Amino acid sequence: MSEFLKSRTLQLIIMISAFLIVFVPYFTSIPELSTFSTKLITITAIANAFTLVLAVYSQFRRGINIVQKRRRGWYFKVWMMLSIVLMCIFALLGQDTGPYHWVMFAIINPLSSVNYGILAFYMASTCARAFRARNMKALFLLSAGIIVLLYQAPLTGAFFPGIQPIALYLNNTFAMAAARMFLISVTVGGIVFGVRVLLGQEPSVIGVGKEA
Amino acid sequence: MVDIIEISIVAVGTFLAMAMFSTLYGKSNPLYSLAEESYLGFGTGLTIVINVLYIWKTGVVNIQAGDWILTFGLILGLMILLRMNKNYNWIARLGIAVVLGAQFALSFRTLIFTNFIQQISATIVPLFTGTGTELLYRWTITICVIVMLTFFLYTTELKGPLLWSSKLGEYLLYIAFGAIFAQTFMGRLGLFTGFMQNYTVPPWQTPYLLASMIIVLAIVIILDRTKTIDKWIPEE
Amino acid sequence: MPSLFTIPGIINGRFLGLVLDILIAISVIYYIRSKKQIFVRRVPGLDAIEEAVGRSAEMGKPIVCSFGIASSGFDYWTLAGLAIMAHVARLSAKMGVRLIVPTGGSDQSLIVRPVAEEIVKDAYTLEGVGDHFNPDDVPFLSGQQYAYVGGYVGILQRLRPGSVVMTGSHASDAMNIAETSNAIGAITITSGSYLSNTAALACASDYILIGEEAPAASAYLSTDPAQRASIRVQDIFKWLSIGVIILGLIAVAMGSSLVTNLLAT
Amino acid sequence: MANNGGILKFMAEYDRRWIYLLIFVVVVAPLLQPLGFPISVSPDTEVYHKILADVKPGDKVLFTLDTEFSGYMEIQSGIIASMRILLNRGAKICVAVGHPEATSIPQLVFDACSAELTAGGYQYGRDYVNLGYILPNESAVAALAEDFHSTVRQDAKGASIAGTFLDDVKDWSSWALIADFTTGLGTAYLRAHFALRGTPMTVNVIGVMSPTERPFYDSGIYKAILNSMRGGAELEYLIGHPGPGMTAMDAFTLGHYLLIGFIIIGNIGYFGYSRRQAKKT
Repeated sequence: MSEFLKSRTLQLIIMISAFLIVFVPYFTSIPELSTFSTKLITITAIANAFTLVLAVYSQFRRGINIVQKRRRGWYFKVWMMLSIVLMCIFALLGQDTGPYHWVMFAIINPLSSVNYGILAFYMASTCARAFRARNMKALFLLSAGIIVLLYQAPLTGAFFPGIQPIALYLNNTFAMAAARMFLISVTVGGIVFGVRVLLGQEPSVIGVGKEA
Repeated sequence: MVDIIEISIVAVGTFLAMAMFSTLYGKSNPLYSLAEESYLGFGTGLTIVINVLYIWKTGVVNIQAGDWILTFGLILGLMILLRMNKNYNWIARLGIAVVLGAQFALSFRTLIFTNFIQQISATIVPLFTGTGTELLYRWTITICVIVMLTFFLYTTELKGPLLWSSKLGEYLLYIAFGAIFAQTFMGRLGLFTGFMQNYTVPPWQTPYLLASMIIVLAIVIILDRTKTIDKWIPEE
Repeated sequence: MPSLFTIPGIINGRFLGLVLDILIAISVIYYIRSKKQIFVRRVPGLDAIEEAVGRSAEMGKPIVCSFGIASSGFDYWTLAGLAIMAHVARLSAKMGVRLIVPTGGSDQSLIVRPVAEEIVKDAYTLEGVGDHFNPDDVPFLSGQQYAYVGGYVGILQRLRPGSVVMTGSHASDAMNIAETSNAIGAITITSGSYLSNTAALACASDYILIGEEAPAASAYLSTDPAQRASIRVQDIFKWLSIGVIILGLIAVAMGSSLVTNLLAT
Repeated sequence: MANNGGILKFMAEYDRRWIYLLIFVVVVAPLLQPLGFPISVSPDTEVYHKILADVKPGDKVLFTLDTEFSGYMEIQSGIIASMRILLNRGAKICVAVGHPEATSIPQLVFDACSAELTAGGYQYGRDYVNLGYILPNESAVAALAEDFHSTVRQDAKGASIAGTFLDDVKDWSSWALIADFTTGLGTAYLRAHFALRGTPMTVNVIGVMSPTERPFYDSGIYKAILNSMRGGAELEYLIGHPGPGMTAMDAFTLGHYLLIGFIIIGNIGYFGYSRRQAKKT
């Protein structure tokens, strides 16, 4: 019995049943089926929220590991773990004012913004150092890029309205077509990959691989 | 009048933000580690808080209101947590199987419409009636989509017209990449500009911003010159 | 929209999507089952990779190859990245080039990492140089994306590899790595997993595997019938889209909206 | 110059920290001392403005913030201007959030629009509600689209939503509009489970997403698309209420010109120096 419970067959049966319960009612209009499927969807939404515990657990495990071995900079890890706990305590004290609100606006919000804002620098430096018209293709890329960049600077359009139609043409035809083509091909790829998982061809996805 | 709490928010916020920017100096330094670990810690804390609230509001509150079937959501969630335990790993896999199955169903039943059928359908437009601009747009899109698709065929030998078409497709793709790259840069620049604006409007915050910039830069340069810059940073 | 395939109370007319989904599933099963070896074209990127490994061997420099940050574990792009990495590992084992595989970048990457290490080890063993494998050459840099980038860039600057092959599920971190790789004069071969990334990488790399070229390369290298079957099915659906578009255009030009109506069912 | 190449060599190989410094200067300077460059309005923004301005009084609008806080920095102009338009139209607004960091945003938006809230006589509960974090994953969004009230019973602060205007919301069909503001978190789910079924939907995307979302606008799934901070500024211009977007446009312009400058300098350096060096060896 326990062998069966641990077997891949059971996992696949469960996965395919869940799949069918959610998939089939969408194409039918039988209210009982839809209600059942909506319930399962809500159930998985709740279950999904639990997965964050796994991420927190792995963060704590690595942090504690570094602290125990007194590796260089271990006190930063102590601070990191302490701040996780602090944030949870602050939340209990109230969320509109007080320390929770303070942490939100003094730490989380600015650092979140920097985390992505910094990409502007990396991108600019890549452009400056790596964007060379090495060959014909690169020349095409650069020319189109410069036209759209010029258009995106709001001032250009005000003084030189002729840039707008050209840039919009590039954006709404070439770029849009490429995006559409990517969508078509990647979507089929994604569904095919899903079918492979449902067929049990990609065991590593559910976690049957060599992981601990 | 600006109160002390608001000032502390701006002062600490700008300092930590600049500490994070200090990675641009090209070397890891303790200030960056401080900012990074703080974001990691408090950010994770926030995620925990908000997700617990979500589980509470969607799970527990609904169960109390009589929707007992949602208890399975909590059970399933707890099952997934057993992934951390080597002996009971298999229970977690059953939970993950349910979640994955439902997820695939949700995406299969909709993606095929939004990303496939409707995209094809939107490409089918009259190519011979319309204004000059309309026709230019339509012809370009149609040719681009078809020709670019041939560039992505892998189980057919490329020869004859197919080879030409795929070559042309590659060049057209590069034009598209130029435009797409420019839009991507617009996004990144917008993120940074928005961030800076947050600390320059209203203007009373600007001195704190500039002071933080100078202090952080000074500390980093001093650490670099005294060769102590990597003394305290955590090793992974 | 009124549909041809509606049975009130039972079937609600989202017919075409259902048919296509089922069609995809059936053809995947068919091609996996069929014993015939499916032809997959060799993408030019593989030649570029082989040349890059060869050049590194000539210069006596190491090669750096990564499979992405795997932020959603074993997904489509990561699996493709791993297959290409396996290829690079075998080539470098054969030519005696030191291979470095930086791992990490997300919490999920912890699950992928041991598999990657195993792949590299296997590649060395298969080429008969199993004792050359050094676990320190598959370093774990960090679970955080940008700390990972920092470590990656550090490796590039210290070791000055002859070439960098960066495939799989890299995200915004890819730009940084490509730039550094370019700056140190390494041959840079990349693949982008999403559009805006690919666009930016296209100019920053010496060679780029665009979009699905990476999974196609992986299928070409693999003997796994499931991978080849996937590529085949994807191709069939690409042909199908081209066909339907052309048919639809002709129909519209002739004043008939038959194809458009069919697509709306 | 001892090393041959001089200025060309510098152009090809200068330290990247110069680039970083220049970006800082070019972005911060015009924010401190606005130059007031004129701007032009793109057709996308005009369509977006029209769709929002066509909302009827009493229409229920689902206002979703699928963004980390960093994304809010980029599209706050669009968020606030859209909220202004909707409030002026007398729409009933339900705010929902798709990322933990975004939970602090609704209050900022309502604060920024306090004048419109008072002018319209808006009352919390009767006319607008903040549901908080209810869009964590695809399943959650799908459940909301299929059966609203069995998923949500409380607002962001834990108060019951019974008795609010949400009482007669049943499923996807109850919404007159979904105004989504996104860095790409839940937009695909809203699109698949609401817009595909027929709920009108507009998006305000960060620039990175702009190319990838355009096919959905072109194929009619989105009614309108607003691009990045630039679109937000244009929207502010159209409603005649300058805000964060328009003040940032000078920096935006200069940032773009700077990048073009970098590319040109880099290429001069490449052809004038690097390529010749490479040919010599």
